[in-house]
Amino acid sequence: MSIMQHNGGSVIAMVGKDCVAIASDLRLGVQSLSISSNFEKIFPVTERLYVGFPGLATDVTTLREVFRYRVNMYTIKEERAIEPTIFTQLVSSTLYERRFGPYFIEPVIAGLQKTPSGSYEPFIAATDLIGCINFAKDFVVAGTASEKLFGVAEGLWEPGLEPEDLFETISQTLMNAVDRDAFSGWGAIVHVITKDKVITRKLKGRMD
Amino acid sequence: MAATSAYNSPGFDFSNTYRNQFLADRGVPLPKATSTGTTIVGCLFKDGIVLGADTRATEGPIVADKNCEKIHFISDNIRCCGAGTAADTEFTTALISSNIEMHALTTGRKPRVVTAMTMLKQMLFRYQGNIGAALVLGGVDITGPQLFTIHPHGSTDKLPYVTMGSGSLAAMAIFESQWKPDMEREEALHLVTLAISAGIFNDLGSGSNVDACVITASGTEMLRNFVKPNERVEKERRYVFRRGTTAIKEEKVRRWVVDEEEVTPVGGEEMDTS
Amino acid sequence: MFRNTYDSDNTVFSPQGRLHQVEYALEAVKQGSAAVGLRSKTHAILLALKRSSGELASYQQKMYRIDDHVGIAIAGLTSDARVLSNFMRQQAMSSRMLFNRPIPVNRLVSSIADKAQVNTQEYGRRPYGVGFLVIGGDKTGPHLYEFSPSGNSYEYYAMSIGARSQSAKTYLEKHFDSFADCELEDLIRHGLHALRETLQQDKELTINNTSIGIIGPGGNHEKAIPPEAPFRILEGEEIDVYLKMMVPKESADAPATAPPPVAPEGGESAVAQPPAGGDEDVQMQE
Amino acid sequence: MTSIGTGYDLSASTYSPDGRIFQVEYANKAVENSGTAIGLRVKDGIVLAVEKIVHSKLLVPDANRRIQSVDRHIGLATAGFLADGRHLANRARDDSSNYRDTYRQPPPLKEVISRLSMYVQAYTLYSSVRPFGVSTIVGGVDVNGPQLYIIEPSGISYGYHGAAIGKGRQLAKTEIEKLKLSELSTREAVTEAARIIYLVHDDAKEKEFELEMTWIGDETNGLHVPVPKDLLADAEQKAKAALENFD
Amino acid sequence: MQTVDMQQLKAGEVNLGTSIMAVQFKDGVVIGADSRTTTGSYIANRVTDKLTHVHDRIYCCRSGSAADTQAVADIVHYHLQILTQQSGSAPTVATAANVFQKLCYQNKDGLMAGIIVAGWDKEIGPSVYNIPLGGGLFRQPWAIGGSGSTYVYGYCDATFKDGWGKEETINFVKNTLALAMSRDGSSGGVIRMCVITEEGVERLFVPGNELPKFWEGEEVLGKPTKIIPESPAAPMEVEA
Amino acid sequence: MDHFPLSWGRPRNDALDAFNTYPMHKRPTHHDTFADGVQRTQQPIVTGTSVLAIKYKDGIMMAADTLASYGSLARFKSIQRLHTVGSSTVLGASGDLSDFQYIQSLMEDLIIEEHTAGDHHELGPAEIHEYLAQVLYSRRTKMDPLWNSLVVGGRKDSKNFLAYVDLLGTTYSSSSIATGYGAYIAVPLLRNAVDGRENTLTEEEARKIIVDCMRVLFYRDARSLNKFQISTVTDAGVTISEPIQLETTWSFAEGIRGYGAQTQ
Repeated sequence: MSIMQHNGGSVIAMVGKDCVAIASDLRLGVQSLSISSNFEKIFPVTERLYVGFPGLATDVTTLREVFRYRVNMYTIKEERAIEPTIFTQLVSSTLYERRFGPYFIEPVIAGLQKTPSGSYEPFIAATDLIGCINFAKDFVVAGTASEKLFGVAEGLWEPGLEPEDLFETISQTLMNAVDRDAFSGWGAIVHVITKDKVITRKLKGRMD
Repeated sequence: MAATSAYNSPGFDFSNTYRNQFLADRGVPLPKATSTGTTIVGCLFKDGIVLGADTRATEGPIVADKNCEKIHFISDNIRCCGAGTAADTEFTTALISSNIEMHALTTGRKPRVVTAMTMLKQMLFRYQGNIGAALVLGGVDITGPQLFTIHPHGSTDKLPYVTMGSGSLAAMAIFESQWKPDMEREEALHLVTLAISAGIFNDLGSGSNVDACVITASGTEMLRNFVKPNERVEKERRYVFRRGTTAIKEEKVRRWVVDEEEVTPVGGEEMDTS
Repeated sequence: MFRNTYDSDNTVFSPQGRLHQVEYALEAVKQGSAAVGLRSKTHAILLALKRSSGELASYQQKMYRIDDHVGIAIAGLTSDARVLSNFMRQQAMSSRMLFNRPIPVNRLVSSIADKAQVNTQEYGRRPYGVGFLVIGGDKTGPHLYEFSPSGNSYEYYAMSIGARSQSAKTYLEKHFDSFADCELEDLIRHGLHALRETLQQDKELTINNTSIGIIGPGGNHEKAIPPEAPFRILEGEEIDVYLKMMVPKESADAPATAPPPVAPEGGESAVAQPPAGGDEDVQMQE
Repeated sequence: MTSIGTGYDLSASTYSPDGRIFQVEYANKAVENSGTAIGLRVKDGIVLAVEKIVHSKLLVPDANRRIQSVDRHIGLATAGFLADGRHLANRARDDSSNYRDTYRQPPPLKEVISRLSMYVQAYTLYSSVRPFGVSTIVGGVDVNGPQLYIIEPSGISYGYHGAAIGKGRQLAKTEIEKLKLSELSTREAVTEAARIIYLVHDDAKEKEFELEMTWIGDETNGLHVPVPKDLLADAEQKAKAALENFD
Repeated sequence: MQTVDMQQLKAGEVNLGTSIMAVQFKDGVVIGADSRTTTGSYIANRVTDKLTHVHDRIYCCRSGSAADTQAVADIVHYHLQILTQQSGSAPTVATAANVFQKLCYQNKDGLMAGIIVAGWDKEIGPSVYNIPLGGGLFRQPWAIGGSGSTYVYGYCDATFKDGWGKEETINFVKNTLALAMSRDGSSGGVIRMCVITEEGVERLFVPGNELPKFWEGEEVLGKPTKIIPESPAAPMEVEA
Repeated sequence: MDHFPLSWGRPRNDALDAFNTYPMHKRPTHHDTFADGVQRTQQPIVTGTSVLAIKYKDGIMMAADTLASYGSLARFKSIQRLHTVGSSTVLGASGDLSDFQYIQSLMEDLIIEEHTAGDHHELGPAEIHEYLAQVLYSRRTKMDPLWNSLVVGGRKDSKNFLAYVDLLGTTYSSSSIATGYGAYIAVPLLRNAVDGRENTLTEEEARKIIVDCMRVLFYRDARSLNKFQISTVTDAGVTISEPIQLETTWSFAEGIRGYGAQTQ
């Protein structure tokens, strides 16, 4: 079994109309043994920027701290909040530093990017475990259920979804995909990010 | 995590290798990085260079990205197509691009393609093939159009037409049967399109669209998604779920203040501090 | 009868160079009820007379499907027939498996003939006691073969085996010139007429005692025959229409001039009866 | 028949007091009752011909062959029990194929004959089997040129320039002896063979017959194949004409 | 392309299967090489130039790993440039060969490089040095190397004569390489040659369709057509 | 079992065995993960490279070069890899040539069996292909594969037939087929040239396509030769040409100097 499957867990992010959503399951396991059904893998970076870390749980915790530290340092030095694109580059270069001894994490980033005119634009990205960025216009997935997520999302996603529709689409995509993945599941959490609010919902899912 | 700066000390960090090697020794296979199976090509023509690439990125058997960009910027007059481990091609070309810019600023001259080539081959040779970047480097400089391939171990070739990546055999077949010296721009662009298409349709590691880039003495023209032979068919039906389909256990909403009103404080000015 | 010391064993030639055991085996074929086969340019058909051992017994099976393109009618020992027909099926399947080709019919017939020959030459075996009429269609058109326990097989335009088959043969010899261009329905009618010749005086062909096997395109009275027209056996109500087409005997061509002596009709018997006294040439061919 | 009733003639494994094996002799009787088969070895090839007795007019002409191929370049004609003939032909094919598998070359006729006659001889040794009720003419063209042999039920085999077996063999032999075989071409030999078969056929005693002929030579590229229809028809024509003159 | 040619070669590394050669004659040296570069049995480059300039009158022929030999040649080139600048005169072939040798010997575990150094200098005139795997240095009147060379040692031994002029030497190199290329799958394409004399360096090019030809007869001979006349049949003797 | 043609005939390991002292099969090879479990029976020794075949208007055309390689040694330069079977089939082989010779003898046996039956039933290309598929599959099931990729082409009853079968028993049929390196190099060209035109291509056009592909293969396959044979099967029967010499172009390379900055 790959080390990426050791603790299980999956993350998906989708673009909607003036909004983005990012969702993950809540399982923490040790191989086939489930330890917790409340293990969050998605963390806020700024008000309108979230990052998800599916992969080895110890690296989830480590990277969360690494990025908290680095984002804080950035904020202090630059005196501004980090924007999604910048953060993505930070993630990428941080991971590539360890090209020859990587963290077992494939981050997913979702947020709203401030445009020069002051409005917000949806932004999502994912990287592989050594920091190769995948800028997508529709959705990005990662984790043990990524193959299933690809399949379901490819069928369900469509452009221009309103926040509430985006919520349904990302929730159904995630729930249906993780139902077919033994290493993901045990409840799910969804963050829908719009310019004036972030709606966080915990979903009712199978507990097996 | 010893660094105290948000800007890290340059170079690779090997601190996880011990742990990961331990895991590998225990029989836990290390996961695959995104690779670009890839067809990339370059071809000389009368006035310059045409580079081409497909746009598929794979992770094992999964298509990780359907429309990624594999023609990387080195300088105004030099571009580099990358095949192999995606992160390696990204960072290697980004690093060399940066170094070339520095070099150009230092020397005050327009960078030469051989300079970029030499930097790339020396870097890759240093890493003995462990940086998995297979590159096609092309550009036009003071010495005219230049085209090179750079293999992951740091060997280079200088040729009038080159291909790299898993689709290189298919693409080379096209070049070998149709390339000729001193082609016009349109001919060369067409030939590159054919070569990339051969990769897209015959090699599973390559797919989606054709990117092309034409570099001449007068400028560089990046033709992103020059041909799109694999457009997704429009969905006939929509699959939008009725709102409320998904059962929710708990909801939390955080609202942000969006429009700030500038409020000028009434009263005396604040004490000047520094 | 001359006490024959050369007839107890199939490994012994008689001073005349004959193999009596083999000749007796040929007699076993005549114990079975008759079967008739004939062919046109487009079709090959089999007709057989089924016996029933009594009121309560069902009619015995006279025809077997070997493959989509081959079918047989048997006369003689049913158990021997089963062994040989299974062997034929294996041969047919192996051709399909190895070459994806329907086995050429002549080769299929030769394969059982060769098998039967061995039983005429080795001590401790007996020749098979069954004869076949084999019809089949392959690239060279429809065919009819006769296989006999002597290990011989011949291709015929028309043939009959089994009890009182000589009468049917006489009918066939008289008419076979016209078979080549017959429609399927006419061919069947000829077949039924020939088969009728083998009946005992008081019997007639009914939907219960007659089987018809066909190779070739579907006829006017057949329904839902796929274009590749596999071998099919018609029985029961299906053949009524054909029985009705028969011309009453009086007006049909004269029956066989000298009806042969009545052979025992009492069901399938594995016990070899003594040779039916020289009414036919049972000399092993060649 | 002095043998009959002595009890020494009931098994191939039994000698009579005067050292004869009657069963083999009886097997020869089966051959003698059969339609004639002849083979001619001429300067550039071999012709085989048989008088195929037609025992029923319902038989399909041309369909029931009595001359068989053993290999590309070898043909085999039998007289006697047809089924025994097929058995021998199959055995000859196996022998031939085994030789090919071992030496990756077309088997010389001599080799096939040697193996086949040993096989036939084995059937004259035991009480558990009977001898073959066939005589066999084997003809072929190999590296040594045209070759022609007869194998008899006893297992004996001789090479011949002209061979005849079956009912009309004596007359056929006499006729063959009149031919200058070493000067004939295969094509000419076809005509001669047809004439001889027509000549030896006894109209009075026998039923109808069919002439079956095959040849091997330069004209067939060394392959053993049936004589082409037109040539066969022509030969039959000439044979019938010759017969009338003869009469 | 994943196939590893040899265990010594790193996975997927580009290999110069190669036939290379250098021969000295009175006035200079002739060096030559085929033009094939392979990964596995795929020809990654069919028109490679394996004759590498390291100084005005000194060239090397490269065989082995493309990356390693290029790196080594680049370093030697760099050293010789520095040396020239510092000493103000052209280095000797021996100097160049020694630099090559040192690099190859000191990094013998990490390199897969078989190099022939040849050229002309004022001190000795023409000279040829062979540096095979392992990093030894051997001066020879003629040297061959690469995978194709194993097929032509005999030819070279049988053919080479002292005292040849330029044309004879060129022919010798051309023929040897053509023979090696025709038998070695890892060599092929065109023949590139350089004639290095005091006067300068002359490039020669033999395209792949104009290579010298040698025996190309049929290996599979025709079937026997002769019929052996009449061998009397000898059947078993049995009294009837 | 490493059956990928790219692994066939690896270059000689001249680092360890500079003088060709050991026979091929005794030399150390790269590690194959599956080797311990699966491939113990054999590996190809004397090998032939690609076979190309296409359908065209009047039949099928097949080509193969005449080289037999022993590792990277071009060992026999005029062997034939196209084999006529019966009167309407041609068989082309890449991979181990001893196995191919065995297959040829199987074909010989089969054709003689057909001849001796003498009943006007002849095995056509489809039947030959089916037979070979069964033979190759059963051999690989016995862990003793016949190390070949075979192309069976023919024309019978005015129908073109072209199909592939390899050492695993894999079969497929297509209007253009290439084995070995041809599958990577020639197939893209053949698909462009043949797909959808298999009923209109003339023999001349087909010949040009095949020759162009053989040329590209010679340029890029280190186990190929510039001498090859073309076979056609049409209603008129099977032909196999005398060896044809390829015309090749190299002139563009004359000016190339070095691998980077070198200009001399």
